[in-house]
Amino acid sequence: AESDRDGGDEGSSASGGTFIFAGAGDPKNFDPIFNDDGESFRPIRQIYDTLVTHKPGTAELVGGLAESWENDPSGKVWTFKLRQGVKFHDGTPLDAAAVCANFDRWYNMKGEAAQSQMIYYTDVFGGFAGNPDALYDNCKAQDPSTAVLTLKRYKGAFPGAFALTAFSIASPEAMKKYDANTVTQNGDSFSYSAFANEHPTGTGAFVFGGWNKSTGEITLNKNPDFWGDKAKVDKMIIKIIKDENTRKQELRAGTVQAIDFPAPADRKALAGEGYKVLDRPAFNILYLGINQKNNPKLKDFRVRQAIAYALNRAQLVQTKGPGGAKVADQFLPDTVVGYAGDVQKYEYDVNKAKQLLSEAGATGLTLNFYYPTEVSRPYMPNPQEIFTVLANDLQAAGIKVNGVPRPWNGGFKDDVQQFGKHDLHMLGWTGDYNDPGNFVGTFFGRAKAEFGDDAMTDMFDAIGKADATVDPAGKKAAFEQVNRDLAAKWLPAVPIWHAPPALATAKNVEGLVPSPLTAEEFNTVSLTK
Amino acid sequence: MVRVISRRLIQLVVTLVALTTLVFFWLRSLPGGPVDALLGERATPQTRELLTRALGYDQPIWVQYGRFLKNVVTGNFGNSIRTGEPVTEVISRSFPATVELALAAIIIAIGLGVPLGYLAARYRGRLLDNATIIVTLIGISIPIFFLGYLLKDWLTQGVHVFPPSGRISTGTNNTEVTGFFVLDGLLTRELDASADALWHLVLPAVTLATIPLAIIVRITRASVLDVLDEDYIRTADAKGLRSPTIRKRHVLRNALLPVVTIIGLQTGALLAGAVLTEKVYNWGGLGTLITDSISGSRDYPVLQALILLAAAVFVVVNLIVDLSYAIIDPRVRVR
Amino acid sequence: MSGALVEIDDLKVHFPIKSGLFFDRTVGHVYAVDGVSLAIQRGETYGLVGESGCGKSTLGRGLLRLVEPTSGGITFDGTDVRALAGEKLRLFRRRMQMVFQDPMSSLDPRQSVESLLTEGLKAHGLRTEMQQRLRSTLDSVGLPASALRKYPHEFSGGQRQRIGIARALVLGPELIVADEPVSALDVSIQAQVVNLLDDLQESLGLTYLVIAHDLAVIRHISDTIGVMYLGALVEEASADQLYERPLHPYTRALLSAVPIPDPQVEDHRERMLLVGDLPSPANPPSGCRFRTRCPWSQERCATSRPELRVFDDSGQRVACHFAEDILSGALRPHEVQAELVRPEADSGLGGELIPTQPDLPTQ
Amino acid sequence: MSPGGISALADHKRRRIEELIARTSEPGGVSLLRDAGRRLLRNPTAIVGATIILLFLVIAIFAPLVAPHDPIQRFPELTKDLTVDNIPGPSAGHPLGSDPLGRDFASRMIYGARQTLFVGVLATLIGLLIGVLLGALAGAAGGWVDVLIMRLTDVMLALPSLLLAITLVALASESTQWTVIMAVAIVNVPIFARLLRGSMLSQRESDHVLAARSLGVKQRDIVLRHMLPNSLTAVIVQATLTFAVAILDAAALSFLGLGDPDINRAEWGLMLGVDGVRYFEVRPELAYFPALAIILVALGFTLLGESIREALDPKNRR
Amino acid sequence: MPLLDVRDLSVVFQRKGTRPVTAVDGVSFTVEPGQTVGLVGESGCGKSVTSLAIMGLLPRRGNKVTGEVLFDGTDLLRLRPQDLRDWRGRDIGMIFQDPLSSLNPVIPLGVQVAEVLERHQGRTRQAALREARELLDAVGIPDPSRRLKEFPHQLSGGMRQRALIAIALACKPRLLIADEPTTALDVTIQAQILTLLKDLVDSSGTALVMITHDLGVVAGLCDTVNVLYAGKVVERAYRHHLFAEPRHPYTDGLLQSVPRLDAGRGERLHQIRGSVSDNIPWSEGCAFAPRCDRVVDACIGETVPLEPTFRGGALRCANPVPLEVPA
Ligand SMILES: Nc1ncnc2c1ncn2[C@@H]1O[C@H](COP(=O)(O)OP(=O)(O)OP(=O)(O)O)[C@@H](O)[C@H]1O
Ligand SMILES: Nc1ncnc2c1ncn2[C@@H]1O[C@H](COP(=O)(O)OP(=O)(O)OP(=O)(O)O)[C@@H](O)[C@H]1O
Ligand SMILES: [Mg+2]
Ligand SMILES: [Mg+2]
Ligand code: NI
Repeated sequence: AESDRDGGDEGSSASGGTFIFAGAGDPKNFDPIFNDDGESFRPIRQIYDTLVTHKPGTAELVGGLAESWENDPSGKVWTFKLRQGVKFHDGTPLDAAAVCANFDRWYNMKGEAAQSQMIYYTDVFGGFAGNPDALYDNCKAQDPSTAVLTLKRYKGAFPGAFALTAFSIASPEAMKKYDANTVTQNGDSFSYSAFANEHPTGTGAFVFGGWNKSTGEITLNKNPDFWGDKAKVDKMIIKIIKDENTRKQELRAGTVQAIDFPAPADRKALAGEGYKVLDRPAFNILYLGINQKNNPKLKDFRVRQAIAYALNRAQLVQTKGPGGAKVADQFLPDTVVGYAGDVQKYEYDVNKAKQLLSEAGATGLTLNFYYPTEVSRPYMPNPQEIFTVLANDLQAAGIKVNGVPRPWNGGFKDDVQQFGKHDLHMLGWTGDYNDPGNFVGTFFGRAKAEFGDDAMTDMFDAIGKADATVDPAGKKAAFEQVNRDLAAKWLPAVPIWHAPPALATAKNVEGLVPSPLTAEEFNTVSLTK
Repeated sequence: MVRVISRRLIQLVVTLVALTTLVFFWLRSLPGGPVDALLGERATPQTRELLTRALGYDQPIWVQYGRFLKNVVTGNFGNSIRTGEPVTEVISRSFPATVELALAAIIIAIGLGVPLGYLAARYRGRLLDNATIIVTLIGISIPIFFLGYLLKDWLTQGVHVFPPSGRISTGTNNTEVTGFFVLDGLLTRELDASADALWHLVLPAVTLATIPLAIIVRITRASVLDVLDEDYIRTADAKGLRSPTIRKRHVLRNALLPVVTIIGLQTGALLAGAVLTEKVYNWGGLGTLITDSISGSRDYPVLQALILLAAAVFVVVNLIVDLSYAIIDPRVRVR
Repeated sequence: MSGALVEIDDLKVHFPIKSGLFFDRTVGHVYAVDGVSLAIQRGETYGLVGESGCGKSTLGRGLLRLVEPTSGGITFDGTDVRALAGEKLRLFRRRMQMVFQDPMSSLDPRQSVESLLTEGLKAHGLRTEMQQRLRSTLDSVGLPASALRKYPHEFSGGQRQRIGIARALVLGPELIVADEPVSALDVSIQAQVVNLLDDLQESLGLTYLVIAHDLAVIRHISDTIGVMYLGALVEEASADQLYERPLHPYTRALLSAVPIPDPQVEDHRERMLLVGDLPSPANPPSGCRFRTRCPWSQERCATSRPELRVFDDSGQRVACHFAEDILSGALRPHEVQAELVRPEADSGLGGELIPTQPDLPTQ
Repeated sequence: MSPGGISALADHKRRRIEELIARTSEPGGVSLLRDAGRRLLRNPTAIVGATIILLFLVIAIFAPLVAPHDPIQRFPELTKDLTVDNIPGPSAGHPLGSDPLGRDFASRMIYGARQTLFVGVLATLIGLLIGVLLGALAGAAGGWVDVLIMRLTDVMLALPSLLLAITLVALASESTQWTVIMAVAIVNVPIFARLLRGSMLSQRESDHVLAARSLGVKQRDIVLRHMLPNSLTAVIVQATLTFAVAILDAAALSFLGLGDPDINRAEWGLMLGVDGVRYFEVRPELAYFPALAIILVALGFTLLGESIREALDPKNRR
Repeated sequence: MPLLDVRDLSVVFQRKGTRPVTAVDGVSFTVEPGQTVGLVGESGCGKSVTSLAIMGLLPRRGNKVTGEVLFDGTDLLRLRPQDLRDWRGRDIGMIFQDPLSSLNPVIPLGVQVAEVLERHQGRTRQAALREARELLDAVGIPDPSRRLKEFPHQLSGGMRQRALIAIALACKPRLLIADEPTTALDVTIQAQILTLLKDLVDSSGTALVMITHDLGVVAGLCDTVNVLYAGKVVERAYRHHLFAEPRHPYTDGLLQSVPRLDAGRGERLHQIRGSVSDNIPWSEGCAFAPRCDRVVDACIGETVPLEPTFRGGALRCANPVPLEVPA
């Protein structure tokens, strides 16, 4: 039925068939609000829609379920004009009442078990009913196609945060029917509802078909009643293959048509064999964190500068960087508002580093460098190698590095983020939506054990102020200044690189648009031949 | 018989209780732990606190232990941290996969190993014998994940002789009855699915079979040589029995006794090998589950249950082997 | 130099048979030695014969407290040996030594002859006279001094047995318990060892308890002979008396079973053949232990166990209710039906399933 | 009868006899161990095994002399063109080319001998030490000590070795090289303990221990001088075979991402399990060389162990 | 014609890296039908190897057998292995020393007896088992029908040896070779077994080669006795002659060194000096020379031949014990 696109492509681009996508990890469940990881979001994004969404391939906001949205001058009231005629997969209509039902559901979620799993909600909305910090006030259905959301305060994260996959709009009917709010603690984890596991019901381009856990296959069927561009393939299977090598081999064997995160080392070979390697625009950051608490020398700005000078980031990007990696000189990718083109850059300069160290009386400095093991992140495909290179650079500048490996979940996050046992550490972030607060605000907006920077109140204030600026232009300017100051005045950490994770597809896959947020929508994908 | 079985089972239970208790208290003393594992980078102190309370970590340790023990006794190992599924479900789903793989491997190992070992012993000192010895020695010395990689690289890339991973082709709509895909296909008359599953099974099974195969060959060979030296073989010769009769009736039967024991012990090697093989071939069994629940995620509930399961399987298999030993060797009597 | 050096009074050594659901429980006993009383005179050789498994070795070991007796008394030169413990017992061991059957397994293969011999001396703090003791002992067993540096496996069987004897002798004991000292040796060597034991007794005034299953050897070297059957003495007499006038049916059978290397004798010997095997010591017959194989057994034998009693003033002792009647011919032998005896392995050890030990390396 | 025997013979005849007898009897003072050693030296399998091990040992010990470069230094000439999908191959000065971080691969292979043997030897020795202590204690003390120790080994043996090692690594609060060594070592503890205990128990019943007891030798000396030395041979054979397994286990842990986290350390298992697998397509040598080295060393130890076992086997004693 | 005629039988063991061992060195002897011939000697003198060589049961590799073994005129050594199998068990039976290890531990006794009947007499399993029952009964095993289903470890040593005898005699062979059949048994059991053997041999007319180190056993059983020393026959005689007037110093020494139950006791035993391993190769003279009391110069440097004696025996000695002049 979708006739708009088939003109240009050779012959029968049209469609049908099954598209198999190899993902890298298991999803947890399909209730958007209880998830916070990319592997769960991938199928969720196909099944549900958000009020606001991103223009394919960018972090730019466009209408989703809301055709348009409006913020009042106080920044507290958001009015959404909803798309007409949209239906949930269970046939119930999407209207303002349904939207508000979702907001109400989140705010009024009962039970610590459920609340503790609403990571994004807690982060963005501050808390639940009864919590004075909670942001949410009320949501009113002005008319069936107009939902009005009232918040208690202005928050800079919006409207970008409305595009978070966690805030996808689900069918209130289905949620009620399948008991969506029941989350029970069992042992050291939680059980979710039938809604979350078997009957996720949204408005998306694909209808949930099933999750075969013994083969690791999630089946999504084309939604023939989708409000937007209907899916070109009849069926999509997300096949979970954890090993990057195996994903590649399956792609080669023709048993899957696209894979997530091809190993950086395989890119060239795959491209050479005719596979398409698609780089996602960078939307992440890897940084070298500095904890000022344990070693007083690190409170000295010059010492932190010395560390920055000591790192040969250009070489790191060249030798270890995946595909489109770029040296980072600030903590945001350039697509994010508030990116400043003119921050102080710390080009590789060992002598300068040595000089700064001796000026600061910090020669012979020994630092505990914590780095994670048993983990691979898009911004950090191979932490051990990166650590080795960074440590090597620091050693060359005369800083003695005492490497402390810690398993990612077996102590690294604890030691670094909670207890601040380290002097240096490696960590990074993939942005959730286009907002500088989502980057620098998260890192440096308040005192954190990770940086042990309790005294840098001017930094906290500056960021807080920038975040609270309602006027978009003012906000942009404020964050640009924050970024300049981060580099030139504060340097609480050293940005290393923006390293976009890639996708690879078979030759016959058309229309897959990589998203900077790793939030690809597969309705545009078609199989030729 | 009943006595022996119950004695062993009681021992098993005691071992398991000791093991669980040990693991439980050990885990609570570790940094990280479930709270850390459940939270991603986006955790705020607030969620952390919520979670700690939701999981009951603010309660005294013995209360937690009591609750844990109660759960375990009722067969509830909690939910997986990584996937949120009940642990028992995760495991009962992965178990058939590993059993299918391990069975295939042991069938290969025995089916190939016993005849090879026998022939090597029979043609002792000849080319076949020497070649067998060398190959089995290398078989024992090669890291099996590397062998898996090589086999996969040679036979699934470029020339697509075998599928590179998984238990069955993606999108195959096979009905699961027992969880053994090959068997399920036969049961439900989905012969295509069965053949497909079998095809997927070949490489992983061969990889996993390497070490047991090598060991079985060596044990069989040594045991046949030992038996050939026995006085009763001389008696059989003195009776004028024909060589084939002696081989079948006297040599083989006695020579296979130690092999049976070894097969029991090899379940251990198989379980260990499955961890590596399954990772190489993305085989959704217990092995993958073990790596998944340790590396990165520290999914302790699953890990805990897996440890118990592995121990139980190992003990039970060895008990079965011992019992079958008692059946085939009249000298061992079961009271 | 007379009077008893060793007195054993109603000595019992029972080995428990263990089995159990979780913790081992004792489910029965092997009545290896079951009430033996005897006295060994100073300077004499007491010979103990009996079939394999009748408890000879256990008696010898129990006497030396190498296995712990279950009950009964042992008096050695007036000392209550069973009351000794710890260091006292250890030091007392110097006075009674043992020579073992298998000269190979009883010598630690890793030690040179010198260290084998000095070990006991060191243990008893006799370092000062060590060299001289070594030399004289080697001399007395007829080994060259060059043997000291060698290892047991480099000697022939007879020489090894000499080393074993030397090891016992070096401490200057009063009693030597020799457990089958010649049965592992070649025929031509046996005589050497037997003679050696003889010579040593003469020159050192030793007292021997010699254990053997070969009646001819025992008769040759012993002054007094005790015949054991299933854990108990059935007859005791001086060597000649026993041969001249065996009283117990078992002794008779034993005597008649020993082959004699003389065709003349063999051709005209009257044989008394025993039927069946030695019953299991774990499950001995009631009453007289020998009754299952005895051609003179009567009803009474099944109910009452005969005591070892003094037969007449010759000092000969016998444990048979009907010794007099048999001797006089009043009691006629009858046919005996062989009873099937299960070997021990089937009743004792074989009971429990052998568990496979996962001790083998796996990758 | 004429006494005297050969002394009554003519001199040359007597000498001839003495000569002939001397020829058949062995020279004195050869212990069983030396005898086994001699048999070992005559066994070509043992020679091959020992040669391999010796070779690697020499390389390990003299690594700084043999290796062209520092194994952890990154070389500008190698990093110049280095990217994740292009790892420079052999060039002048770098006979095996670069590793994924621009370090000299040849030097890493050579130093790898050192680290790998270190891990294998240490893991084996620690396992051996603890195992022998426990086993000796159980074997010598008996009673409840024995029961306790044996139940402990039961618990450990209830898990297959690699699984136990994985579990131990997962249960360790930190991951370092020592975590790996200890995990691999502990896996072997119950094996050694049981082996030694079993052997000690049979020694305890043996005649020569009985003999020592009847001599009044102190219990401690009996254990230390008789029971232990005679039980150790089995343990030593096992230890030789364990080397191979230890190295393979360490490699497997690395492959699972649970190995030594410090990739600066040139250890073959690490090189194979991490770099080798990851960069297999870019430069297969990164996998082939360490794998080959591991196979060779494991082979060497297995060959040697098997031959020692054979040499010590009383059946093969002439 | 003798039933068995062993001529100049030699067995040399040669394994890689070791000196060749001549275990049997030109042994010759004959066995007439129905006759009992003894082979006596100490441990290691080659008794077992001789018997195994006759039966063709020596390990396949590492040894060289020369000479002739004529059984009923056929040289067994020249037969193809598979043909020899037709003779073994049917014409020649054999009993071994250790009855436990000589029986297959995992096969019921009945089958072990029956299979020899199946093999040589073409019986069916059923018929063979029935016959086996009778055989077990004949060798004095109580309750034979039950024993058929039992396993060797369930029987006592004496019973096992009886079972072995039943197997060896199942096909009524013309020759039975018994290699130390009673060494592992107690005296009372030994007496049972020897009596049984004697009865069976007498009643069936089977010839018997009795191998033992016990002179007493030979004295009661054998017609002719061959004394072996270091792989060679040193003396052969009818048993009355041998025990009454041993000619070889070794035989003489042996007889004097064992204590006799019936002789007076107390006096010192005669002892043979040295040990069994104090040998010189036969090629260098008399192997026994180093231990011999009667050694003379002629014993060394020259081969000592086995020479027939006027009493129908043979002797290999340069200085034999003189015959006592009858008083
Ligand atoms: N340590 C032990 N534990 C259990 N049973 C034992 C032990 N030692 C001996 N026995 C049993 O006690 C019985 C007597 O054994 P003992 O060794 O004293 O017999 P023996 O007369 O010396 O026999 P042999 O002539 O074979 O040496 C046997 O049945 C034996 O199995
Ligand atoms: N397979 C073999 N390889 C090498 N030498 C052997 C072999 N079998 C036997 N011998 C040697 O042959 C010689 C004779 O052995 P044999 O077994 O015939 O002695 P025996 O007279 O039967 O002694 P025993 O009374 O101990 O049974 C011995 O010196 C022995 O070492
Ligand atoms: Mg004994
Ligand atoms: Mg023999
Ligand atoms: Ni004389």
